[in-house]
Amino acid sequence: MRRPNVLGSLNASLHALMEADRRVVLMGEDLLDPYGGAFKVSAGLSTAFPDRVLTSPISELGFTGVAVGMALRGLRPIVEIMFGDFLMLAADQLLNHATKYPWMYDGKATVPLVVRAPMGGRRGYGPTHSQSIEKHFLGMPGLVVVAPSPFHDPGALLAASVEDDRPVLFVENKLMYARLLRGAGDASMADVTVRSTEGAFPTVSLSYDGFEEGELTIVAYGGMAELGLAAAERLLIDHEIVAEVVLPSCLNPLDLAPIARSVRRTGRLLVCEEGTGVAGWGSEVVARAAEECFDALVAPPVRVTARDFPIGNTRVLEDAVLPQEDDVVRAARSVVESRKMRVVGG
Amino acid sequence: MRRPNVLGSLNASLHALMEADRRVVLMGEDLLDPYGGAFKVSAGLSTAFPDRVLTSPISELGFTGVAVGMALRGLRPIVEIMFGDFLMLAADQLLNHATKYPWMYDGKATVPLVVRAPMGGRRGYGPTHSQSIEKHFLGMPGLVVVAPSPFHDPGALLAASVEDDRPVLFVENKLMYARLLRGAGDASMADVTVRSTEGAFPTVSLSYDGFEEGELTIVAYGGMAELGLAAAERLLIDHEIVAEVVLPSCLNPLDLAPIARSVRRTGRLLVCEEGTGVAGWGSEVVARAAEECFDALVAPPVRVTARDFPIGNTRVLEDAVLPQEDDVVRAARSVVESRKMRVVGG
Amino acid sequence: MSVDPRQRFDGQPGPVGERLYAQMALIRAFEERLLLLFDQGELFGTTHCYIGQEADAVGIINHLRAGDVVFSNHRCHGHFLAYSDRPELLLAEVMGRDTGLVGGRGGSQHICYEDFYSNGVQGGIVANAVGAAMAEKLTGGGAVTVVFLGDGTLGEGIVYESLNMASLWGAPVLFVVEDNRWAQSTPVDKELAGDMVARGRAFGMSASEITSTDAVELYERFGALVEQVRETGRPHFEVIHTYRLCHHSKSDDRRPEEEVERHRADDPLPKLAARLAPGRAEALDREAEARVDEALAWARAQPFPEASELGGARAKA
Amino acid sequence: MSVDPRQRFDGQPGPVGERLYAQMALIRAFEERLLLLFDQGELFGTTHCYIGQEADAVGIINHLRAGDVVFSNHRCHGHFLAYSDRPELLLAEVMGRDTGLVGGRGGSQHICYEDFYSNGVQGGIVANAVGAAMAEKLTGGGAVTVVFLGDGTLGEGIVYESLNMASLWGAPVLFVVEDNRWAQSTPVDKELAGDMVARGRAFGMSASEITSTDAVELYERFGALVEQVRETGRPHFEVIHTYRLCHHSKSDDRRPEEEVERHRADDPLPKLAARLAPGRAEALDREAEARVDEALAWARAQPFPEASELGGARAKA
Ligand SMILES: Cc1ncc(C[n+]2csc(CCOP(=O)(O)OP(=O)(O)O)c2C)c(N)n1
Ligand SMILES: Cc1ncc(C[n+]2csc(CCOP(=O)(O)OP(=O)(O)O)c2C)c(N)n1
Ligand SMILES: [Mg+2]
Ligand SMILES: [Mg+2]
Repeated sequence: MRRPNVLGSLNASLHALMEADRRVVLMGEDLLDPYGGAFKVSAGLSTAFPDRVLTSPISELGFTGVAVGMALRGLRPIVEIMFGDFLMLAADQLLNHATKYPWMYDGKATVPLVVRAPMGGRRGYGPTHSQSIEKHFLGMPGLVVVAPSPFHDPGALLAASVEDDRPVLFVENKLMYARLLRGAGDASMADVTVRSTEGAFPTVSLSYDGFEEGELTIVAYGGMAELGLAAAERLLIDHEIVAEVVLPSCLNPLDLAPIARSVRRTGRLLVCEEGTGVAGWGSEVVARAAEECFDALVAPPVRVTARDFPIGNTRVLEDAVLPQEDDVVRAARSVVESRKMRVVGG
Repeated sequence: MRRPNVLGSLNASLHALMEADRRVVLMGEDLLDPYGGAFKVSAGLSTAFPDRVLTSPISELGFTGVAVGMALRGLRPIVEIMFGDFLMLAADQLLNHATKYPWMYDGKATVPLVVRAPMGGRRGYGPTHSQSIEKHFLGMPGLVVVAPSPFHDPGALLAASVEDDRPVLFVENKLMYARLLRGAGDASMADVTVRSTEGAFPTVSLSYDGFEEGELTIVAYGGMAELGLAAAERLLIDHEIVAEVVLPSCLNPLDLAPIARSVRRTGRLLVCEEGTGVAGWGSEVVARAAEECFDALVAPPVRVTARDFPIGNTRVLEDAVLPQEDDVVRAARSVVESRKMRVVGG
Repeated sequence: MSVDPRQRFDGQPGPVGERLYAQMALIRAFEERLLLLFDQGELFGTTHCYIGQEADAVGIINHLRAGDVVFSNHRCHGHFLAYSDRPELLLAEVMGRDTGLVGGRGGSQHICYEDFYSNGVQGGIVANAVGAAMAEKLTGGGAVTVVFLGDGTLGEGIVYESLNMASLWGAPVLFVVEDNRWAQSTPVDKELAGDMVARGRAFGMSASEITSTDAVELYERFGALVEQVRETGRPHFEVIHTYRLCHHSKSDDRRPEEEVERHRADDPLPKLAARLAPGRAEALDREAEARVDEALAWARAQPFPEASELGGARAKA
Repeated sequence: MSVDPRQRFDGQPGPVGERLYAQMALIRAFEERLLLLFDQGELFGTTHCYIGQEADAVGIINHLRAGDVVFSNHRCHGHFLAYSDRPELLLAEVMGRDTGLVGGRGGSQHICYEDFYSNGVQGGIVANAVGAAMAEKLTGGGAVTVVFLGDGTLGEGIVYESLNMASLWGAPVLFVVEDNRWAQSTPVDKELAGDMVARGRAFGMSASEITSTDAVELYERFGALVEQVRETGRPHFEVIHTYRLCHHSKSDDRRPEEEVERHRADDPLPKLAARLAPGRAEALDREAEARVDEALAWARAQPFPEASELGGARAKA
């Protein structure tokens, strides 16, 4: 049997979720077969569950609001935002409705809503169809932000999100859809030791040396996960630098423990994200690590992010803005080469 | 002459700006006299400049979009969002229009737009009228985020924002409106040494000991500025801890230099913000400091922020969520008492 | 457990007019007391009163049955009291008590009780209401959802997105526009172009309007409308032209005095009182005052929440 | 320097039909070439073609004078070419070249040239257009702003917020809804309830509609509408019922073949060609092809931007 790709995993999960639970409803633009959604994550669903797939007008705020109302009243809606870039249109429903109701109604209501948002560039779609803007949704009290990678089980993460009583923003990197899943048993992972935390939204940690003598912790998620591992491989082969790659699937609330454990081993932290850096996920990870692993750090933490510009349509500008494998390798080398040590005293 | 308060400074600046430049237009809800805007920042303007004050329908996205169009076509619109909590409704116009046009049109257009947004709690307005959500707008490439405090000249900051060719989000803490300005010459500042960086959006630094032997850098902005200084005073008097208080007026792009200079003196960093912490402004400041002042830090940086919940309507819950002076003092003491030192080696 | 306003209303003795009046008197007494408590410094924050519009709430909500859903806005006291008849819970809430409707978390604008929800952000609830109605439709229930919005809220784009979806998908929702001629400090002609009813109709649904503060007249009209929505499973858009006799929130009324005065003649309470049996209105007013006294005494005795309860929540009701 | 489409159009020799046809032929040839370049792998990313709707652009834009403003959407090639007559600049842009309209930054959907602007996010430009019109009004200029939106984009709430403000404030803006019966993969009856023209009218502005792919007919109608907006300083809302003959973007057409076939009879090019002098259409087609050849040769010779130019920008035009 061929390994499924990310798209297939998500699509199969949607089928299973809708089959298993009549409360699951899908809403978004252009969802009906034979089209099946802009990226085909929703393919086949409107045929199998015609009553529960609502193809919607181009009304991101409105249909997210409709989904919030459905969730308040006992359904488990999944909303698809065609391009994550348009999520700002729906943001007020997340900030002032979906996440507010459960707390401000003192637990009298829950909003088990999942908003799926394809994000990311490298497809030449230009400045308004290529962004990774999930950072702007981090730290809304009550909003869970989940991002699968090929090293997780995307379908299982989606199922856990749907089963969660809290509103979840589910971030899908577009380029990742076609990537094959990479589990512990796969050939491509033969040299890699894999660890995973427990729970619905696990953090996966990867190491080429069995977590024996890592010198650097590379933290990444979503579309940057494979780049992170590829960089780790090159660092090992070309530069004899042993890096551990830590891949959370839940961006918020963040389980720092697996990152902290790794940093305590390696003393060095590099965080990657495809979005721009300022006040991003990487800022939070670096800040948390600086606060909570201060004594373990032997070198300044570093972030590899998109440069602080929109994403140009032409490839040279898109490539220049988005973080590349080379950028990860370069930053990793510089952080490892700054071999500062410190002695902790009283 | 009485010292003006923040409200008066902003209002006078708006009068002067509209008087001086016919391109300046004001838009927002309930702006007309005698009402003059929900917080009266716009009082008198519709009487003085009836053609250029457009009281708008309750259409935050729409009127922000109208302002973007005006700015593209040569005007200098100022938009008032009645409560900053509603800014998410307008966010797409900031992310995908106002900030995109200048770059993606390759410099063929500018969008000199100012969006004013009153933020903040402590007035018993409840979960949807008390938030400080500016963090969600940090790091949109091209968006300047400015926040006055009583230690800056709010009117001058507003004027600089209007004169700036870039879109500016201008964050006004609501509780601060009634506070008197606190310049270098004021009695309340007699014991305080004040430094300021140059430029349109200066960072003001305050010290009770002339920046001689600070042990801690407290970074704050907007509504947390006075809390930061009050905490510094108590730290000095009650605990013999010398803290420097660094108050940027421009949250993004952030000039780290004055913060870094202070941290290099003190070795310790505490960042305050009224909003919740995750991926907030404090995360960015801590991350930047960890990256750029790594060797100077002798203790883990710390953040004092709102706790990760909505802001309850009842005072006890509002107080419990929002960061208080006591929290700053407590965090400051703990960071100073963790007298870890480190020796930097090769 | 579900609230059944219609059953409660139908089960009460006396003529319809008296029963409607009794509810309006309670709303009025409740809010006048609230304003007093603010003036006396016992309350903090803000509130939006419904004075002058009471006939809408009682005219509509008494037609709702168990399981029917109400979405309300910042001006929710009247809707809530007509729905629940529980002044003490709302009072305790506004007073920030732990046993208030939502434990003091929401205050005046953000309440929830059984199938009643309110939020203080304009517009968003309209989509939420369509979602509630769609949930009902998809699960085969027969409940109707009513959502209240003001004339000013017709400025929000989400309202039209919601009308479009409700109409496209056939959502059993009754949109009630309470046109009180002002949005905060802005008169309707500075906030709204064109025609309100035409807006509803343009989205392919039945729409009509009524200019009235007569509770009995409204009660009669809405009986048919609520059942129409229930039976057709389709949305309806109804505009009530009315008037707000109090300030927008507190002490912020800068409207022309003479205009406000003129509308006092339409105050729904005296309007209906005049048609009741002699002395009935006064008696009902006194009863309402007594209930508010009692509610206040209860609410004052309630504890504030603990700061440590930030993350917790009462068991789901 | 300002583009003056009307002066350019009026200054050309020949009958109106021929001149309109020439422009449509250029748009058609341009886009067919674009699709070919995508198929051949020379282009990357995405694009939205205007095939079947060309009559709208030429019917409207030729009435615009220097300083008039156009806001366009994702499907902007036709609007742009009718406005600018500069295929080489757009081609270089879509090909990602440094000398493209916006230096390769925007690509097919995000372009700017003189008083022409486009954006690929649905709805937002409608408010931007009202702002442009208000800027004109406030500075006392006499320019008209035209904004193009699709039937599907009528789903966005910002459209109604914009209509309301345009009407309230008297903005000289012409809203043109190009109803091509589909929004991406969604037919109009699954996206839109009620009536398009009624929506415009409900916001207090003049509104009308036309079902036509006849460039001359559209040209005649819009001459009056553009001048109406200019003279009254008030908005107008016009719906053109037309049809898209190509896929939404590339290779994503799953519409019923028979429906598409049926609409081929309304293809604006053959429709107008049949009324031109014999041989003229073919000659104009050849001219258009030649111009596209030339534009392509030029564009291919243009350099790509440097990665280091990320922060820079060409001098303001
Ligand atoms: C999104 C949003 N914008 C602005 C406000 C501030 N605000 C509260 S009530 C109000 C006026 C509402 O007017 P209307 O809809 O007519 O209701 P009314 O107050 O007259 O009952 C405004 C502008 C808000 N609460 N939410
Ligand atoms: C805010 C937003 N939502 C969704 C999209 C994706 N999208 C691009 S074009 C399109 C369909 C637009 O339909 P219509 O307005 O009828 O224009 P047409 O494509 O038919 O010209 C959609 C959904 C978008 N670009 N922007
Ligand atoms: Mg009103
Ligand atoms: Mg269309």
